[in-house]
Amino acid sequence: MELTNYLYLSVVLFALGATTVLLRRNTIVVFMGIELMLNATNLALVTFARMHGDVTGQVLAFFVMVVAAAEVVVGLAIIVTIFRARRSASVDDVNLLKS
Amino acid sequence: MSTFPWLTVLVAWPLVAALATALTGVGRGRPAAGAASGGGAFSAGTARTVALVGALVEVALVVGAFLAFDTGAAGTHQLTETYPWIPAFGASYAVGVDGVALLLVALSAGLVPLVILAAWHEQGGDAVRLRRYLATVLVLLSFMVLVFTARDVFLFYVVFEAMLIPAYFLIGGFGQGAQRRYAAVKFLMFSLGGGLIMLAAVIALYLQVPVDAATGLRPQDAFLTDNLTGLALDPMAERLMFAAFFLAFAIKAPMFPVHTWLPDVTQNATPGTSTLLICVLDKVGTFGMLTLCLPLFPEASRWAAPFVVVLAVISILYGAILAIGQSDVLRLIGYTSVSHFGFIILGIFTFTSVGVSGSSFMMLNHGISTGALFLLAGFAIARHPRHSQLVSDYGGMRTVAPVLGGTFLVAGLSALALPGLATFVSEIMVFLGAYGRWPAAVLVAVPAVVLAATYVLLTYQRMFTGPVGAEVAGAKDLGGREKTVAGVLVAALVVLGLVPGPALDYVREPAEVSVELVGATDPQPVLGAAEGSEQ
Amino acid sequence: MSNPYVPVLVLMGIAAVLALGGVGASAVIGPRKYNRAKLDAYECGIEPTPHATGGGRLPIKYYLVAMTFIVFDIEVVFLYPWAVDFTVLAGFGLAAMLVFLALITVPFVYEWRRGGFDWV
Amino acid sequence: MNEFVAPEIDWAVLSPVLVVLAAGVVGVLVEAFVPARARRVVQLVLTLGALAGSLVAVALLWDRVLTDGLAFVVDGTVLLTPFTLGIQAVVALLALLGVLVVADRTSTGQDAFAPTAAAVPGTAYEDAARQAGLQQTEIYPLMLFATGGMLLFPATDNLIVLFIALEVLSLPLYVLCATARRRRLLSQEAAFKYFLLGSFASALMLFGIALVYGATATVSLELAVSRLANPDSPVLTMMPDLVIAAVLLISVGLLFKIGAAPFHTWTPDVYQGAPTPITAFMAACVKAAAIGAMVRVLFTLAAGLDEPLRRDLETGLWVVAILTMLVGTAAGAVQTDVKRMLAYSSIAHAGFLLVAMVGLDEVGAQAVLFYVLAYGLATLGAFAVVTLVREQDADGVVLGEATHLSQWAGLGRRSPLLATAFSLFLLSMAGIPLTAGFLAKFGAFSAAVEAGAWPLAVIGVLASIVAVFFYVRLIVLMVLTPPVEETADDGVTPAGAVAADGTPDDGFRDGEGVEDGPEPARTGTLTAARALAGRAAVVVVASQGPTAVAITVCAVGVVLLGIVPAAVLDWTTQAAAFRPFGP
Amino acid sequence: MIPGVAADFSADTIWVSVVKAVLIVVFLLTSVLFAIWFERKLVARMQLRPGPNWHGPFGLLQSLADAMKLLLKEDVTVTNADRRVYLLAPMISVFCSLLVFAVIPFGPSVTIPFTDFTTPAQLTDFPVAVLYILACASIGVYGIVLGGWSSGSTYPLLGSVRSTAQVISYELAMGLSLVSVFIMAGSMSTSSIVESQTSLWWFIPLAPAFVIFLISMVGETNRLPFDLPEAEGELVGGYMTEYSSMKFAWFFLAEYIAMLNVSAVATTLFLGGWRAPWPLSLVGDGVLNTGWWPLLWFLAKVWLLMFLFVWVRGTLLRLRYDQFMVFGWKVLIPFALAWVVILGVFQWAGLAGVTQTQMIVGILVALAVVMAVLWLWPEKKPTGAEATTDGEGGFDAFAGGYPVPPVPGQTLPPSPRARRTVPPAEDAETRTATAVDDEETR
Repeated sequence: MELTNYLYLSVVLFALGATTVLLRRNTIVVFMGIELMLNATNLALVTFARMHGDVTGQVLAFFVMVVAAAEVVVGLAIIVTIFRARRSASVDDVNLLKS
Repeated sequence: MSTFPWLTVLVAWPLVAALATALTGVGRGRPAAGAASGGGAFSAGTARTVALVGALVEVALVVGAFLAFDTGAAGTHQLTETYPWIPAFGASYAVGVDGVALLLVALSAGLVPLVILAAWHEQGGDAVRLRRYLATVLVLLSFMVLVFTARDVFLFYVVFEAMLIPAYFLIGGFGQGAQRRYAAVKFLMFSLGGGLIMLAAVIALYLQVPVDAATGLRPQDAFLTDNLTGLALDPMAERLMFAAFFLAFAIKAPMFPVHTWLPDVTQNATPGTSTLLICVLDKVGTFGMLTLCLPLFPEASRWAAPFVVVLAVISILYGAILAIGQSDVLRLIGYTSVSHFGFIILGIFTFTSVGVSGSSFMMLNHGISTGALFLLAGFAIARHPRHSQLVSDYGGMRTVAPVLGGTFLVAGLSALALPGLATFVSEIMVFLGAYGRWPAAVLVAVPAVVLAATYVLLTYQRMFTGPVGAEVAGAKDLGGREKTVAGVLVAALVVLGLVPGPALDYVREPAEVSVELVGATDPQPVLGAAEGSEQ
Repeated sequence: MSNPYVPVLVLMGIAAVLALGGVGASAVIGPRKYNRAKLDAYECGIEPTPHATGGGRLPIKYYLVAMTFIVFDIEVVFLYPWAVDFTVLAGFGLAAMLVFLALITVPFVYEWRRGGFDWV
Repeated sequence: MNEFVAPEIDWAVLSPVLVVLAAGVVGVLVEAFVPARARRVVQLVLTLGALAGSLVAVALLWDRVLTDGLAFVVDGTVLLTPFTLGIQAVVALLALLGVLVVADRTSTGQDAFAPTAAAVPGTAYEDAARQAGLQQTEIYPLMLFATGGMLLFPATDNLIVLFIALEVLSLPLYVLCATARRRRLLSQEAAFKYFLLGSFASALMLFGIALVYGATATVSLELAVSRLANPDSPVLTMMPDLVIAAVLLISVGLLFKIGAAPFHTWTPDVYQGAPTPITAFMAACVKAAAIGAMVRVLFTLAAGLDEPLRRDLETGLWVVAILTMLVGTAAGAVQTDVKRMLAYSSIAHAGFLLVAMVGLDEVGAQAVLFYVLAYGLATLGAFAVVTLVREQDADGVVLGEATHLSQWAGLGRRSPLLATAFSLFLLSMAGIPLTAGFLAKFGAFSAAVEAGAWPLAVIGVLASIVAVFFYVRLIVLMVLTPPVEETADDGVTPAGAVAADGTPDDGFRDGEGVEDGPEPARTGTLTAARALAGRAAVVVVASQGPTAVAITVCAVGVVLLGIVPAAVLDWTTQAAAFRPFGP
Repeated sequence: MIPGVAADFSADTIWVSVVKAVLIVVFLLTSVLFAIWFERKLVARMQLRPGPNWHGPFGLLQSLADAMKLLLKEDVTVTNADRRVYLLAPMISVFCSLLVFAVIPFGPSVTIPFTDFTTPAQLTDFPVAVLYILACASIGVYGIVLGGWSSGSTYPLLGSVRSTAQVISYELAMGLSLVSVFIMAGSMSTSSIVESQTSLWWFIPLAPAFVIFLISMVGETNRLPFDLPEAEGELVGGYMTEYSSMKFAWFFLAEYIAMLNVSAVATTLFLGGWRAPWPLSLVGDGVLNTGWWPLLWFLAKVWLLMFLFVWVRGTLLRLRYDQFMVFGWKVLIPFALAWVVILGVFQWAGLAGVTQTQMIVGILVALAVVMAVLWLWPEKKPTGAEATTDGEGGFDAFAGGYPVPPVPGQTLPPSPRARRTVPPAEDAETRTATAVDDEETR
């Protein structure tokens, strides 16, 4: 199958993730949007690696996975803290610091 | 030429004095703000003595500098010192004085002790505040000396801006007016605004200095005034830079239409502060025009001269007219200064040796006369139970305080340039110089003399003649301290008025130099006319 | 055939059919005699707690486990390639991996000492 | 597959980063094994030692890097240029000062951090934790990790390492933001916003990196650039246009970190919500590191891009710079909260920094380096001062920071020294001569003008005039305005006492207090928070020492840099070589 | 021929794959039916009762009957369930469990009777086969989580969360134990791993890893003594409480297939896969390793492990949840890590040309050092207690008459149950140490 299709897919996924972050209101969902972006990047990296025929891209994917994991840990911790403090997981409720 | 670093000492000494002043009575328990406890009074006493002595030493040093100065070559910078400061920016610590600068240094050094004397009982007897006030004054003095002697544009700019901070605190922190904070901020914003725009020009100017091919860097003394003069500038750029510089200076030397901060300041600051501000600090503006704008941007200066002259004339008349309308005496004096600064600027932009030297001389005279007016007005106000500044609250003070009245009259007359007083000489010179170059301007400006007479005499009449005002009936006449202050100033006015020669020796050559630098020649017939008129 | 993943797809297809088919079949065949009690959540006869799904709160411990798991899962992810190429990477690989394991162990020890694994 | 050869690693090059990160790891172990009482001291010694150590390491590397022009590990995974080293020095120094501020417990004996950040605000559990006098000493390892990331951020040629460094410096900060002792809801919210936006930005950046890899088949910046430079290289034939998108996305990531408009929206919220010492740390160090990385990446890329692309890049920088300066100054002028105001000023400074680097040349790099140092000192000092100005309830219990501008009135009377220092920092930020800020601005603007961007310089000047206005306003407030009458006995302060302890409803009340308009006095209805802001007595707590030291150092630094900067300027000039292989 | 894979699938066509796939599914379903009977019968015997013996010979058809019954049962969907997910969950479970066998080698390449077509007795294989297995297992967890969550009921929710927690915990141990196999085999392809066990089955040199794997595979499959997600006593039916009919059947099926899966994996990775056991492997220089024989060995091994499952179930009691988690995190994982390190070091030493004797000496020295250290070491407090030693201790767990949790800075009085919990790693060491120095003193 044509490799570039994977690229298109990754771009689409990335865009989806970005839109999720920007539009959705549930923090967890927003958070998932970010993860989606990261994984879309992974897809792109791996595809490029295949195109260029070297493994750098795949190695990078590994690193990205680690970073994504770390982000999950930190982010989930913060979100859970807020959720426990306010019984709500909506972005809109987090507005004490309105500028 | 002596190798003794007169100027550096002149700059450094006030700082030392300021430090000493600020530190007096520190060991002792500092009295609570607003309450003059015994210890406070005592430390206040020591503080002001220390300050006064410091200021007097400065005066002595200035005298020393005068002796070291070679009047024969007043046009060249003397007592020069040059050390690299910020090589990366091509800035160096370079000081030196020509005649004009020296006179202005003398003016600043001379006025400060008087101001200190005048401020003897100010700040509501709050020792701490008085101490800080005096210290700040001395710091300001140091800056003023430095700015007059700076021969490096960067250095000049830095001090030019840095001066604002002590001045700002003098107005806002120690002022007496109700809106002093507003005045202070207004002053600061005006000056900083001008200053920052000037900064852009300074940078631009710096980048005009050709890069050394070898190192790819600019020379380490690129900012020396001498290195910046005579650069081949693109006319447009030159005009822009000139505009920026001129704007900054015009704001500083309050000139129509950017003078509006001045009356507020004079109204709200202490007379002493106003003296320093108007009589010395603002001279930096005119001084800058003379020593930076003209030599650095000759083309642009000539190009801009007509507009400048028009503005100058406007401010002459405008200041005078508004002065007449004022009810607040300090505000009034402020407006008179606007008018006088108009004269100075007019003189500078005549590009004739007579006119330029006239306005150089006038910087000195105006300093003295206006200083006298401010301080004397201050004395009058101090005598008013409510410290009112309204002319209408006074009356007939001549009878209760004859000396005050007399001296005030003399100072006033000098403000309207009565022949025989210093200001007359300079003003007539300005007129002569201007007549050669811009006859129309002179014709328009002459009425200002009449206006001046009006506002001075009206004020005098309202405050000092007629029935004695109820509130000032119990006022005492000037005490010894105040007599000294008044006496010195009046004496200076009279002496300079009767024998202006020596002083003029200091300004003539620099004037010719700047006229030459700006590339103008004295229009012959006018000089002839000058001779004629002087007979 | 060239691509070894195709058979997996085949198996997946069959598995999916089976999974769907079974449920479908029971849905078709099975009787339908519903009543409210039958459709309620089973809680030993007491009134069911409302909305166990949305507001269903769990002990915070579970989040802790989840996060710790992520860390170690990643560790495993890095261990496998190294293990497979163990002989190739030899000394350097081993050294690097030991450092890596040490670094992973530090937070493990931290969590341990701070009671992250005590379910009391 | 057997051609694997173990790479040679030049540990010396890694040392500045390595010291800090290793200390961080040790710090975690300390948390695990050292008994609670001893922890704080141990951590403190460890942290300060590590940062000092990395400073030393930088110093030791200096000559070598200067002579060789660069030093790198494993094809540029870590790549030190003089400029990088300079940034590292600045970051390490500022971090050192930042740790001092963090460490200070002031005369109240409480540091700025929650006893247990995990406790739900306002619960009995939290109170118990507070009474038990617990403290979250994890702060120090976290700061070390963040600092490590910052040191690595500008010091790599490998884009993926760049990304990892970005995360390493961000993640601890996200956590740190959530650990405030008071106004905890605000703090958590700040962390939350910072996290969401931050990870969003870094995801964008990551995708950009992926695209660079796609376009050039390498993640080494230098290599990528050299490949871009000769368009006939085979890898490029596939999709050259990716580069544009790539540069765009990467810049977004970096711009976000330096808080440049339009990616600045997080700055005020986060700076306000985070515990003030952390804010100081962030404001100073992150900006330094991020701008360093930005210089490295953009300058290097610019060298490789062809003319039109380079044009576009510069135009983009212009737009962003102008926007940032305008936003920063305009919004800053209407703030009623000190921390918010400082946040906006830091945005404005980001704009000035961009002005400095718009030339994409060494002069710009030099200006940036000096600017970052000057700005960092001033900002850190300013926030350090903020930590000492507190509210106080009727019973004389010291509460959280008094950040509402109205509460700063007459600070000069309360503690002249503090007010002087603060004014000094503000003046420096305003760029008044004889302070570091002036020379920094001078350098920045002259760099811009030299690069032909004089309109930018002019706008910069105008912007700084506006900025001057709001700095001066604060100075007036502190020095010239008499303090507000303290009516601490009309039932509002008990509320305050509860309030500043960070119960949820306090959070909300504060929130309303925060969102109030430029003129709280004029807007009719006073919410409880405003009443609080206006009324609660203000007290200046004495520092235990560290903060005082930090403030002094900053103040002295600001003045010295302002009066005798020659040495530092020479140093920055030396350090200005930002490309390993020369332009 | 795929690089890094021993088996050769080049001859297979899509149809061959289809046939194989169908065979696998059939095999799984039938063996599940058999497994259920097997378990019930065995447990019954262990408990001295007949067990199912009515339907068919030895009651063999019992489980078939059950299956039919389940198929005919009413399909209930509780009201406050999230319908789609509720429906999806069991399918996910069964779907994932069916996939694992795709890469399990039943034997070497075999010749189809009555044809000369030879093909590996394995659906497919690729260089990351084991990774694929783990992936399927992990995704299978979703079935449980979603099932429990979507039921909209408390017990299932708790059950599902529990099971998730335990599955992921034990997955780690499992994954770590696999690492050592990869180190030895140098590949993750199942066929290659089997290939690499020609001379020696890995469970001998890698005994610790094998043990860990066995334990964690029980945890992974939610079997007794680790069947906490569906602990009848605590959670009724656990995550499948609200399920009935075929949906329930799928969960049930998935669970038994999971057992088969892990057994097959264990067989493949540690027990030499389809290879004949030692004495038999020598017969006619390995003729028993060719043709259809291997199928036999393979099934034998798998069912051996199945027997182990049942045996454990019949013997052991269910752990308490905290004991269980503590065991997973504080014992299995540290041991697994340590084992990986040790193995790595020794393998490397082997590569570096260190001889056996040297290694042994090294081991002895290391042991001596450890003993010395442990001997000099002051006896440690149990790790559990330090967790909360911050702050002043002393705390009455029943202040005010009812139990209260400790707040930070307070320590629980040591629980009387603490003795009964599985001892953490270093406790074990200390025990050995004390034993040792007892001997020395003696």
